[in-house]
Order: sequence, then structure tokens, then C-alpha cells
Amino acid sequence: MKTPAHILDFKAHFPLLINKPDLVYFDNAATTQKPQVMLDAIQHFYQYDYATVHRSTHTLSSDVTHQYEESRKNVAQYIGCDQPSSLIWTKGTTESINLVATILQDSTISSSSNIVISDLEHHANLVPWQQLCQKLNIELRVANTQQFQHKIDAFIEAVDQDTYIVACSHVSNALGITQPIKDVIKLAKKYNALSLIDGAQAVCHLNVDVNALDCDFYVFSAHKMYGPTGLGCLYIKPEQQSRFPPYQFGGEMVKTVNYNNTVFNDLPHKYEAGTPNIEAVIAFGAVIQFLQQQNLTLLQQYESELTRYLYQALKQRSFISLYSPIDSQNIISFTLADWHPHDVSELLNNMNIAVRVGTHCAQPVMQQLQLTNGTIRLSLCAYNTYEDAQLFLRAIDSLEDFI
Amino acid sequence: MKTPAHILDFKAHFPLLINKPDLVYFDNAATTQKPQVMLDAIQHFYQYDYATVHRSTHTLSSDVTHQYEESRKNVAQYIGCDQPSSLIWTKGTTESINLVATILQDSTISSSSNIVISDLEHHANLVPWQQLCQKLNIELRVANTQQFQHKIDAFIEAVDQDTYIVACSHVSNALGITQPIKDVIKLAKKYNALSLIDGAQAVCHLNVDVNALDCDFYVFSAHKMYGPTGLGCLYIKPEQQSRFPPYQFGGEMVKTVNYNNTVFNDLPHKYEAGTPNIEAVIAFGAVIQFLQQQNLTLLQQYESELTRYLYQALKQRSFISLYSPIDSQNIISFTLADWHPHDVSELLNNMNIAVRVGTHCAQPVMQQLQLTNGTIRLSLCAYNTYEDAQLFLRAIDSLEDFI
Amino acid sequence: MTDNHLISEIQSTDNIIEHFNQFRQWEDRYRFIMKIGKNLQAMPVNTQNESNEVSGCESKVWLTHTKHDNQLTFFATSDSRIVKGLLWIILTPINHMDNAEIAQFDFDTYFEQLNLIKHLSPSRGAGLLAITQKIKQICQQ
Amino acid sequence: MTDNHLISEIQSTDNIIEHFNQFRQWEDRYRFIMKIGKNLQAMPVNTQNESNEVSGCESKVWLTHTKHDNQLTFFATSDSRIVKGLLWIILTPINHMDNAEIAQFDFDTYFEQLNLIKHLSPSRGAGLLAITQKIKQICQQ
Ligand SMILES: Cc1ncc(COP(=O)(O)O)c(C=O)c1O
Ligand SMILES: Cc1ncc(COP(=O)(O)O)c(C=O)c1O
Repeated sequence: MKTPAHILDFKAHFPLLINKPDLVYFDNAATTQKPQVMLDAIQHFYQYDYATVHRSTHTLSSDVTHQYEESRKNVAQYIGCDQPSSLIWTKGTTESINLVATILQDSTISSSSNIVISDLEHHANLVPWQQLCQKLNIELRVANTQQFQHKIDAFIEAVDQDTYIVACSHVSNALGITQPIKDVIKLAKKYNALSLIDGAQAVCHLNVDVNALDCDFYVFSAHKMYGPTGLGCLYIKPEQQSRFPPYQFGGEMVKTVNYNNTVFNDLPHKYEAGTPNIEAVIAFGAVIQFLQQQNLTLLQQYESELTRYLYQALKQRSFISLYSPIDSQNIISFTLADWHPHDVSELLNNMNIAVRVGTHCAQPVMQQLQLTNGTIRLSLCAYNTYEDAQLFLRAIDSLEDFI
Repeated sequence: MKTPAHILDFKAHFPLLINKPDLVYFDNAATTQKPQVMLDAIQHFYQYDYATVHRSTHTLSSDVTHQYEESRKNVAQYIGCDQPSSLIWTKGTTESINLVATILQDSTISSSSNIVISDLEHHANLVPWQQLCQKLNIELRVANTQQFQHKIDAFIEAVDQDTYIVACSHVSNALGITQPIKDVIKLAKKYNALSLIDGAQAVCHLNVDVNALDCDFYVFSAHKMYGPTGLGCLYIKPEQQSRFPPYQFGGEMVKTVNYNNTVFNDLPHKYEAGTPNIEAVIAFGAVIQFLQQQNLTLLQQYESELTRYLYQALKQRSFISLYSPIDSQNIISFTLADWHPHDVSELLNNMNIAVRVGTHCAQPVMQQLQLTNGTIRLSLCAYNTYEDAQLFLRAIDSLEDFI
Repeated sequence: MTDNHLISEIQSTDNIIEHFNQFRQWEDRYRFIMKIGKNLQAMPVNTQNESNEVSGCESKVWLTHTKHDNQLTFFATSDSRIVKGLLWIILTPINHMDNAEIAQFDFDTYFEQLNLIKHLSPSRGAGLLAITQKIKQICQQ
Repeated sequence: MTDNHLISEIQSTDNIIEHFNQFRQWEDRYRFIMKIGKNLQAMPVNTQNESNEVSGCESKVWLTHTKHDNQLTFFATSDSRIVKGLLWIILTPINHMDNAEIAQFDFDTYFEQLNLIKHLSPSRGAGLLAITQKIKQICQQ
């Protein structure tokens, strides 16, 4: 198998991969590398345009505000949302989910309510709900997806008229399973429950259309889709925008303040107290523009092919146990018979191959699979090549020489 | 007056100021410009080193983790703290204060408690406490500093044995007043109350030593001291570190998770859920290193001289009313008789002079001064020159030509 | 310097646009705006109150109108000199129009021809928009 | 390839350091570590339990000791082959020392001479530290 030219062209945009030609970077689910256009945008921003946003009375600041809000509009459009005020900037997926849990906590949840999550969640989409349930003394229900066969049945069993919110990942980070979120959202609607989709592992690889999905909340991180660190997004469906109380307090999110009373601003500002991460918003805008210039369909197709190729190759090796499904989204989780995952990653690391091992911030998933030491996780991106895959396979086969 | 050579040398590190030689940037209290070393650090980081931190099993990631924790150590030392785990990374001052308000809310505050703030606070150090008091139905006390004569007496009147926390700015952003925080902290200790100092306007201009201050919390933003956007700090005194519950939930802040129970990690990780703003931490580390190479004493001395020069010049003009004290920290807040502040800033902006006008996220301060339209605020930094000051004074004098 | 005699003759949009386009420097443009504001017609008594405040402007703006034989006349003022000038620019032409003409009037094109928005801060621009929307709304009542 | 006969003769720190320093490639170093781990003395019965787990290591590590005529002997194991090898490297020299020598033993210098920490992931390094600290602690009891 040879890597197509358009993939090599795509890869050429990522300076770290060019500067480290021997590196095989298969830790993309943790975070992706960044295109040069993003670094250029950051440089240019600080060298020519820098000032704070909003509250502005000088041109520098109003120009930055314009760029900043354009970036919001572009990111919103990228996920199928035509109302930019529906897109809230946060620190990351984790803060987005905590924000929602906080504003729900302060709204009216009855004591007979329950909250439903799936059994495939990252800690970020589990612990906030668990802690909220403990605080409010309500039930946390875990939809048992039956050995992760991603059946909607598990959700049908868990959701009922007392369900306040269903929180479910679009793609699981530990195993790469795509969950049936369209049906999950429909189910939630049927019972008048809210729905939150954790898209951290989806936005980089799938076309997301929040409008078509019709979920109440959709969350993701910029750094997992070629963007900067320190920036996440929270999409809130327009109908839900005035329903919830504020989250944190400070500048920008208020209209008027006196010692007795504060009147809060409208969305998106209501949920964006303080000076935001302006640099990251500008940088992410440049990344989205860059992505829009790519042929995303071709990139996604290639990602699937490469994943399938590696999957089949690993499947042929009897000493390997696979935990990801065959149609996994760019993630292959596996173990090697008689090997501690950490020993595998340590040797792979010495061969310049970066993978992740352990429980992948999803300890309950690993508990269910009875894998105390977790798995080895390969996670791919459109800039990974067939040469990367072959180096990896050769490395895996060489491990027995060490023992 | 001529700008000393060492100041011109310092200014030369800031590319935006070099690229815009005609700009007079007097909006430093909102946010400062960035040195080239920071931009180089960001470029180098993404081009050669980028990976996520902690949870690492490959060299890229462990090297980044090392850099990331070194940066924490350096910033901690910069503010006089020798225990790096006392320094929590946040989004900014606003999040730092909200974090403290959140963990206090979940700890045990009795219904007879009160919270004390000064009457000089930015909304970020006012609204979170106001809302917390409303939620817990406890009293918010505002120390009336008597026309801002920064007397400790106001605090002595407000603080008593029921005070849970005293939250006070080190330097006020609206007027530049330095508050008597050493005495405020002592007073709080005397009554066993906690103390939080909002250092957003101080860290860039004063030597801060949290150890000597002996406060429980000290908060500030990187972007107001030549650092990147999207990064703030929260110093928590070592003795207080295990006292409070967690803040937000997700990866990194947990040790073990199952569906029934979660065991939380130690500080600083306990308060840092999710993938952090790695880029900003690395960038801020580079800025702190840069600052350590400067002669800070000389820079601070110059800032004071320039502020004093402008202050005296404005004082000589009968059509100007000054609201900052003579020993103001780099900030001069004033109005022009018979002029709307926004009209002033709009004309100044056309003369390439960036100032801020309005209520400066401190509406109650302006209410107390009966300035519904707020003030015009000049805020200086060590890279501002005497030529900037003269251009500004000439601009102010030219305003009468317009009417 | 703008001659007061001249100003009294500037009444139609064409006049105003023509006058504006002769400015080569931003200073002249602002001088004109800030001086012309003085020519705003005084608000009717007791109308400069909270209920007539237009929200969404950076500085305070009051807007009211009278109706004679079904013909609307608008009055406005502000605590900002620049905004007063802008109000004069908005009101002068429409106070020479009948209601149907006002309802039809294309403020966006007018502002564009004046090259106005570009030279204002975005919050001022938003304020102008809030005022013109309010006027249109009143026309539709 | 490391000859088993040879390994049985590597007992002192000097032996081990000398042996380590002959490796030119990381592969040889790891091969040695992973094979030598097999020579770890078996843990006494029923000691590989939770109360003997050393916390702070990436993989599971168990550490226990016996005392004969006041002389300590340490036993340890792990579910990781690499860690087992590292445990052999730690325990082999000290199990030839008397208690006073162990208490005095400078693990940091030893690891430095082996050039070990540099080649391990930082979490492994932290794990090693946790183990040596536990040993020192036991010696002080
Ligand atoms: C005194 C003071 N406190 C808090 C803040 C809020 O800081 P940030 O917007 O960086 O969160 C500021 C800055 O605007 C400030 O000047
Ligand atoms: C499915 C999923 N949810 C949430 C997160 C948390 O994202 P972040 O660390 O960027 O907040 C991750 C990434 O680690 C993830 O993969």
C-alpha cells in the first residue's frame, strides 16, 4: 500500500511531522498536530493585531473583536449551526460539560429525576454527571450497551419520563465506537429529556450537523481537530438559550451591576465571563478555514481505509486481542498476549512510535472489559501514512525479540 | 523628557509596537502586548515539541510535561511561592475567583457568615461573591474605603468573627489605587477569615511575594503581564490545599473512577480537569524567563516616573478632573469637562491613541463617583515612552478644535 | 470649518452626501459632525426621559416623535456630541419625507454613501442601527 | 544476548554498572533488563498482596522483606517485565549488603552510573524513586 499524494500534501502542512520525519505519531485521539497556517495566524495576530475584545473604543480592539466573532461564526457554520450566538467558547470539552452540569444544577431538577449516560464515556462525560447526581441525590443510569454493540436498546431501557438529560459520546475515545446518537437524541426528545453529545472524538473525522442532529448541547475541543490548546466549544440549541441561569461571573457577562443586583448579558456572552482566549479563537478560525479548503470527504475516506488496513493486519496476528469494532472511528484498542501495555509502549517509544496505553480516562470501560492495565491505543489522523502503519506493524512483530 | 535607552531596548522586544510605530498604546490594564520571545516559544513548541501532558507514555509527551511543570515552578517562584503544587492554572483571573467561590460554596459556610469585599473591585471580584451570598443567603459587606483614601479602617469596620473570606484587589483597575493588602490579610487572619487578593493589576508592575503576604489565595492573568491569553493563575496557600472539595470534573483530576465512586487527585491536578492550555503555559514560562532577564527594578521605577509625569501634566489642565491618586499604579482615570468620554476616545482613536473609556468593569466604583458615563483611563507599561505621553497630551489639547 | 449659513441649506440626503464627500481628512468629518449636532431640533418638553431611551447605544440616546395630520416628525438627542451629529444626519432628511417615504428609506445605502459606518467604532455603528430600527418600527405602527 | 552463566556472576553494583556500560544500543539495554527480571527471587508465599503494593508506580509493584538475625532481605515483583528487570537491578546489590550499608546506599548515584533514569519514561523514574524510598523507610524501622 502506498500513501496517496494528496495525503502527503496534507501532511506537509504540519511542521512537527516534517521536522521529525522518523516519528510515527499515533496519539491523535489525545491531541493532534497543528498546521503551519495556525502558527502563522498566531504570529500575525500578536505582531499586528493584538488587543482585547469587546468593551472596545479603539480600532485595534474593534478589529480584533470583528475577527473574533467571525471565527465564532465560521466554527458554528462548520458544525451546521447558523446562529453564532449558539456557540460558546470554553477551555475544552471538559469545561463545556461541566458548564452544562453547573447550569442544570442551578435550574429545577426534581428529586425523582435521573440522568442517563452510556457505558462508553470518557471521565469528562461521566464524573460531572455522577457528582451532580450525588449532590442532588438523584439516580445516575448507565445505559449498558451490551459489550459495546452500540445498540439503541440499551438507551431505550434506561431513558424514561423522569430522565432530565441524556449525555452520550458521539465516538468513544477508548474504543472508537460510534454511538447511535441520532436515535439517542430522538429518544431523549420523546421523553422531553435534554440531550448532550460529547463530540470530542467525532468533529475531526466526521461531518457534524448539529441542526440535523437536533441535540440540545454538542461539545468538543479545538486541540483534537488541528486547533490550539485551551479552547473548547459548547453548542446550545437556540430554543434552550434563555432557559438556564448563568455559569460564572465577571466582566463581559453582565449588563449592569450594583451591590444589590446584577443584570446578566445575553448569549453567548452570558456564559463567557472574563477576558477570553482571544489568541486561540483567532487561531482556530484559521484552522477551520484551512479545513474548509481541504477535500474533507477524501481525507475521511483515507482515514477509514488506513484504520481498516491496520485493523486487518492486527487481526491476523494471533497474539493480539482487539477491543475496537471493525468499523471503528480511527481508533484501535488492543492488547498483546502476555505483555504489559506499558512495556509495549515503552519499547515502541524507543522505536519512535507514539501510542497511548492505559485506561484512556475511561476506567469503567476497562473495568467492564476486565482489563486492569488497560489497552494499547492507536489513534490515526489524515496525516498518518501507510509507511507509519508498516513501521508500526514491524515494531509490533519485533517485540518478541526482547523477551 | 527623553525616554531612556534601556526602555527603548525593552520596547524593541514587542513586535506589534515596532510594526505600528505611530500607535500610542495606553490600554495596558486591559491587556499588554507580547514580546517576540513568547511568539518564538509558541512556534517552537508546536513545530518541534507538541503533544499532550501527563498520562504520557511517549517521549514527546513526557518532554512536554517536563516543560509544562517547569513553567509552573518558574511562575510560582516569580510570585514568591516555593511549592509549585500551590499554583493552579486557570483561564484567567475571572476563572480563578469563580473557582474559589465554587469550592467555598461546597464547603461549610454557616448562615450567619458574611463575605467582605472592598468598594474598588472589578466585577470579577464582586459578582461571584454577590451571587454566592445570594445563593447562601448570607451578607455581602462592602468595605467603604472613604473616597478611596485606601484606609484600612474601612476593612476594620467590615470584618468580624463571622467573616468567611475577605476578597480585595491589590491594585484597582478603574483608578490605579494600591490597597493596603498586607493589613487586610492580617486583619482577616485575626478573625480566622480567609483572604483572596486579586492581583490582576499588580503582578505586571509590583514585586509580589505571596509567602510574605501570607494570603490564602492570590489570583492573576497572564495576558496582563506580557503573557498569552487564556491563562490565569490561582495560588492556594499550602495549608489550605486539602481543605476544599473539587471544582470541576474530568480527566487528570481523578485517581480512580467507577460508576459509584470517584477518588480525586492531589493538587494542583485536583483543580485542573481536562487537557490544559499547554501552549499558553509554555508561552508564559518563556515570558517569565524573559522578565527575569530584565532589570525589573529599573522598569518599575520608569513606569512610576512616566505615570507621575502624565499625572502632573493632566493636573495642570483646568478642564481635566482626575480620579486616580497621585501615587497611582500606572493608571490615570479622568474626565474632560463637558465631554462625553466616548467622544474623547473616538477622537483619540483617530489620532492613533488607544485608551479605554467607560465604567471599566467596575460600575459600582463609577456609581460612587457619580460618573454615569465613566472615565477615560490611561494605563501604562514599561514599553510606553515619553514621546507617547507627549503625543497624548498634544491630542488632549487639540480636542477643543473640534467643537 | 463649516459655515452655519451653509448648514441650514443642507437638508436632503443628496446635499448631505455631497457635503460629506468633500471632506478629505477625518478631522473635517468629525468637526462637521460635532458642530452640526447643535442644529438638532430641541426635544418636545418632558420627552427626554427613560421611556424614550434607545437601548443598545454606547452613549445615551433619546428618540421621540410627533404626529400632525398623520405626518410623523422625529426628535432625538444624546449626551454625546458625536451622536448628536449622527442624529442630525439621520433625522434631517427623513423629517422632510412623508411617512411612506420614511418607511421605504434605505438607511444602509445612505450610510454607505456617507462612508460613515467604516469610520465609526463598531459599537457606534450598532447604536446607529438601533436608532434606525426604532424609527422604522414607529413608522409601521 | 545475555548469557545466563554470566548473569549469575553479576552481583555487585560495580558488576552491574560495568555490564550496563557495554551496551551500545537501547535494544540491548532493554533486552538485558527484560531477561534479567526472570532471575528475581520468588516472593515468599502469600506476600504478593495489596498490603505490599508500592503506590506511585505505573504498573503494579509488590515489595516485601524478611529479617534473619536482624539482616534484611528484600523481595519484589511486578506485572511488568521491564519493572521486574529494574527491581532485579535495585535488589541484587543491596541483598548483598548489611543493613547499615543499605541505609547508606546512594541509589541516585547508582542510577546515574547506570544511565538509567534518562532512558526511562518519567513515570517509570518516579516509580523507581517510590520503590527506593520504601526500601530506605524499611531500613529505618
Ligand atoms: C482588577 C482586575 N480583576 C479582574 C480582572 C479580570 O481579568 P480577566 O479578564 O483576565 O479574567 C481584571 C481585568 O480586566 C482586573 O483588572
Ligand atoms: C470522548 C472525549 N470526551 C472528552 C474529552 C476531554 O477533552 P479535553 O481534555 O480536551 O477537555 C476527551 C479527550 O480526552 C474525549 O476523548
